[in-house]
Amino acid sequence: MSDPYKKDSGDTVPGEGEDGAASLRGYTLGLALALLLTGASFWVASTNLVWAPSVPVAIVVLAVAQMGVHLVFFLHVTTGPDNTNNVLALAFGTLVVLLVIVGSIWIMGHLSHGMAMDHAAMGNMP
Amino acid sequence: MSSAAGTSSDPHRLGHGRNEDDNQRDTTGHGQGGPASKRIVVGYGFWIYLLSDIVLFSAFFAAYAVLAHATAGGPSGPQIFTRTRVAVETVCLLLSSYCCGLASLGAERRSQLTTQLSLAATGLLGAAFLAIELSEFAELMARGATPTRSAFLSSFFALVGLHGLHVTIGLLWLGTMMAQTWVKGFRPAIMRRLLCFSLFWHALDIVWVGVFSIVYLLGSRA
Amino acid sequence: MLGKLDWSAIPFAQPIPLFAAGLVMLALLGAAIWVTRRGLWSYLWREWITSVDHKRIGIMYSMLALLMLLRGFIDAIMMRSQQSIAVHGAKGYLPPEHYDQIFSAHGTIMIFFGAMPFIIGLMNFVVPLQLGVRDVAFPTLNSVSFWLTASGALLVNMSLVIGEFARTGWLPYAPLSETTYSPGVGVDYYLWAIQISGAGTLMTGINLVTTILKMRTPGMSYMRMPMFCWTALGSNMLIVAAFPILTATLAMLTLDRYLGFHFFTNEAGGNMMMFVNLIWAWGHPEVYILILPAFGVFSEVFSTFSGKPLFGYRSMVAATLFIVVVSFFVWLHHFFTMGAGADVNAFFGIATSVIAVGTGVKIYNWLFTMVGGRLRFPTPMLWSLAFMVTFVVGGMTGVLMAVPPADFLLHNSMFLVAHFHNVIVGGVIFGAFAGYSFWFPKAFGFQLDERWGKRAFWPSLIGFVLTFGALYVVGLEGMTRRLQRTEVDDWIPWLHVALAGVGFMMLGVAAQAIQLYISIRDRERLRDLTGDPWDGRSLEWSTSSPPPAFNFAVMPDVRGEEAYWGMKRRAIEAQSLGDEPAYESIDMPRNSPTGIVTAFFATLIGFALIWQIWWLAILGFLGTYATFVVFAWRDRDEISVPVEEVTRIDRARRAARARHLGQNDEEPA
Amino acid sequence: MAPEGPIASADLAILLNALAIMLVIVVPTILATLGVAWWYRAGNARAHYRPDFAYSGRVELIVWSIPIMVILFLGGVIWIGSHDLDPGRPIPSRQPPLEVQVVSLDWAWLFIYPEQQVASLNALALPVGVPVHLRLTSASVMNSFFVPRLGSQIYAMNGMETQLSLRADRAGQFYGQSAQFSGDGFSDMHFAVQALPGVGFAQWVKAAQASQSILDDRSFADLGGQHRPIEPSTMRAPQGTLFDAIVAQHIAPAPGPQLGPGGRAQSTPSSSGVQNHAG
Repeated sequence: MSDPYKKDSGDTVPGEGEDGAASLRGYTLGLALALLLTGASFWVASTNLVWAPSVPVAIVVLAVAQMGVHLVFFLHVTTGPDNTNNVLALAFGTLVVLLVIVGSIWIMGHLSHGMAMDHAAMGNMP
Repeated sequence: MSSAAGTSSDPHRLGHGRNEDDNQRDTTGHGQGGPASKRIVVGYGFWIYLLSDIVLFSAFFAAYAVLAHATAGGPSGPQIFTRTRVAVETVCLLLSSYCCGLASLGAERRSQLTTQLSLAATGLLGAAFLAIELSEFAELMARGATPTRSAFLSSFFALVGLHGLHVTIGLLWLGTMMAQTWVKGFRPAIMRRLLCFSLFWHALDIVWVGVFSIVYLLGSRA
Repeated sequence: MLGKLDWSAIPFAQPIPLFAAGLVMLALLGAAIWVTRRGLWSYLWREWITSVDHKRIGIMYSMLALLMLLRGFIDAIMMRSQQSIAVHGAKGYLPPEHYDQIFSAHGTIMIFFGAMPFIIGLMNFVVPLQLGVRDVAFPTLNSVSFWLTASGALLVNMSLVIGEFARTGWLPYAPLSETTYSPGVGVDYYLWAIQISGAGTLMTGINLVTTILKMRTPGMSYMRMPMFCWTALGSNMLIVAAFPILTATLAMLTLDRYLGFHFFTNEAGGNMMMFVNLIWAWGHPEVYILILPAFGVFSEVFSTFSGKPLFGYRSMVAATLFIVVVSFFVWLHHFFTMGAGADVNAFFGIATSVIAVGTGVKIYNWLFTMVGGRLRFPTPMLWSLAFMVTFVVGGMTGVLMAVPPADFLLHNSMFLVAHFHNVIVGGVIFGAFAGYSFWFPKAFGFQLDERWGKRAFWPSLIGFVLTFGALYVVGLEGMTRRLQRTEVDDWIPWLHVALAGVGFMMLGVAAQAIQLYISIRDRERLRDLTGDPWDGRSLEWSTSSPPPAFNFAVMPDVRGEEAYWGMKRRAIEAQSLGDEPAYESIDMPRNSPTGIVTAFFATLIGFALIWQIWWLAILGFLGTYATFVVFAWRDRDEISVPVEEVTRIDRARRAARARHLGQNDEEPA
Repeated sequence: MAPEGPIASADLAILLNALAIMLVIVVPTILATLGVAWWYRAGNARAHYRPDFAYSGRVELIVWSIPIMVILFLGGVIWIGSHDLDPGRPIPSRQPPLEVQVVSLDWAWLFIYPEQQVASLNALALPVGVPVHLRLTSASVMNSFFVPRLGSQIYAMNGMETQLSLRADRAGQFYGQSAQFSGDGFSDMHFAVQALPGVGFAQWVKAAQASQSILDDRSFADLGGQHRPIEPSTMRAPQGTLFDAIVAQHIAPAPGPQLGPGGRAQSTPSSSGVQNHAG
């Protein structure tokens, strides 16, 4: 149990990628991409060049892309065959996150819809 | 020991996987050769914790999404969010994450100087982020946009505050670990903790991406 | 100085809690005196309280669970008798203020401090043994988990005499649980007790998931893991994914109560249904967190006592994973009646009944495990059979309530109460008792007395059928749950039947206690010399009973499914145990008081926050932080078991096995 | 379990159908379990011991398909039933539905008949054969309106409005209650439902219109605190806006109990002090 550097072949942890993914170049590239995507998000949100109704979609897509960048370049979660456990865990986690958020929005949206409430009155409640 | 019926009638191997030769270990290699090394065990355990932490955030995100329009006549998102400040916060956090990566590289080379300097930079940028966030909170409260004003503000302060709380705890951890690294050197336990910390710090970025996209960018639109 | 706390917090005017508390105090005092006179404090501290051994921690979890099950059962007796008495205008002996606390405490204690610790205890004890490893992934964290659970249990029980417990049901639905409608400290006790123990549970989940995925003996591939390990994996994945939702929901309620936030309030746009929505997003997976390990126990028991491998192993694995995923798609069935539209109701209703496919598959696989077997019927097998027969009924009523129009009649009725007791008692508790009697000899080195085991089983089963059968009927007649008194004549006979059932269960509980006493008294007669009393099939039976601290002198080499069964077969064929392995010294994690110290501060924090004694809470946080720093600073975290000792211990085990092998050609070594 | 209206009948029919479908599977399973356990007991020399019987493709197919078939069928029942018996769905009828507004209080039920301009407390009178359209809300915590013999229950929540359609097909007196625990006075939240023939209902309305007491903002405020038990009564309700005012939260929700000594919540006992119960 006390042999910390015994490499179990074919097994990695997030945070330490195979063959030097955790390099200065990797981090720098990750930072550049993250900044780029962040900038894009802020730009999309404030410009008028993008068709307004599609802005939320664009922001969500950019956010997902940036999360992916973080996962790959900072957390080094790659899809190599030896990384199955990490990715499976991530997939399960993502599924639950999506279920909680989307499920809640759907259920609660349906609830207030079914209530046929006066939303204007609700919003301006004292 | 397996009967003929046991294998021949089970072409898709739905029953017990009998008659497996030792070299025919079909599943992925994890742990096949015995328990994984401690570094992998710790890293994986922490990864699982991070996923659970993200589920924690997801509940707050869900609450925010549902309550975002329940302003009860109080201020709404577009009235209180300023994008410039959020952009500065984001840059702080991203740079902080980058420094944290540099610290990992320094630790891998066993360089006390690089590691400590990078960690200090990580902490300072994190503290800057926190300071901006707190000033935002203070300003909002001064304008009457307190968490007790409406369900929308409750969910906003709770979600963003929870992220801030994580950053705060991260800073406490960071300080403690810098002292420890200084005193104890790069022994295996410390290296494992550095790994966990960097995972934690990077994961906070991912959450923040969700926060600024959903709360600030989407929320500041009318 | 002391926040809201003063002498009036102690209910001097109420005889029942005061008397109960006095009794508990006396029992604790007696135990303390006994321990002191035997000079056992240092033994307890060294071997149990600071132990990070997964076996010890598992045993302590189970002991805590047994105690809390007893406490919860006493609550049940009070509720059943109150409802039987308070009819025809009679008020009974429990006023609403008290009765409401009792049913809230009953549910809270049974789920969080009875059922959960029991199954976590079993998993803790069994999983590393079955995987052929020496401990869980994070032994010290494991100790912290246990002590935090104990801390939560302590807080709940403290509310009996200091202040009050929640009067809101075991899930404190808003806005009843908001400060406006529950200004007392009861809900706060609930919140902090559950948050503290929930943190412990989450750590257990992380710990066991990591253990199962990353710490297996060589050759133990996924498809060779015993079924119990698979269900434990499923259960812990659910813990990791679901408990944060509980933490978040209760944190929101806490913010509402302490800082005037408006998540679930009536005022300022709060949405009470959001509480119900979130709490069940945790609550339904929670049901499967409890039942999956029980399914694992039954799989082991059926296979062992049928003398056969588990039927359709792969299909069982698939069904388990299926349940894990689908259990996150069903939570709305707990609130069909909130007025969401038909599409939402139909979706979640269908998803709910789909889960029954996974469970149904399991039932049939157990059935076919018995087909062609050579069945023995010791106590664990009796509990398992009783489970199968009763659980199909519980599952059926569950699917019934997944049909929204049927649920419109049955929601919140006694039928619902009967249903979930049918599955929780008949599934989880029967499973826990099956596991308890199955692995007891492994844990302590002697078997439980079979005669008293059967005497405990039969009245429990009869009482269970009577009580919940009657509650099913009275629920169909329209009686809702949580009534402090009733006015409808048709219900009364059934309430009396339910009370009679509780009487039978009391006999069962008494017999359990006697069984434990008799077994300890006659332990020499019941001694398990071989380490394999049931002719077992998985690795825990390959080591001695009780196992040495390091479980296995050398890591077992797994060459197929049912690892130990294969070893046994080979040994019998060869009529020898094989060569003595080359022993090495073994590094084991060192004991640590981190767990109990953390729990001490956690209790302090919880108590301080309940009574709003802010300085004490800050002190508690500082103490916790200091504890972690001290823990992180230590230089030696392992001790080495010398090779001589390993050799000595394992030679003794091999000698016992060899003797057994020589004695009996039929019986495997 | 004696349905007195179309909703209850349909709910119950679905319940019993689903039960019957599953019993067809469940009863043989139970019998098979007991039978197999008995036959393969170790002492039975005639039973054939097959220690390697751990898989059979045919059995596996049956094992999966039986539950899947049952659930497929039940899934259909669920889909259709959920839509047909959606609580808010009007009951088809030539007669226009009677409108009743339901408000749950701490701890009583207030029924307002806006068209008749009357109201009643803890007593619900309905005309036989006429569909009733209920709009429900709560002036305090959450409750669930439930008359078992008329069918579907539904939550009543403050700041929200739910809907329910019911019909009583026979005259009689039924038991109604809250099915969602709502505090210390929860056990008092039962009420009598009187299904009256048309003439009887008209008389009831007339009597209520002649009532001395009146329901308006002020008398409603008196009802707002915590009371138990409350005797059934009727009153005039000329002001038609009360229900909407409660839903829109123009009337503040009930104040709840006070904090007593020792950190214990203390509800103020009934103001009426009458021991009578509506059951």
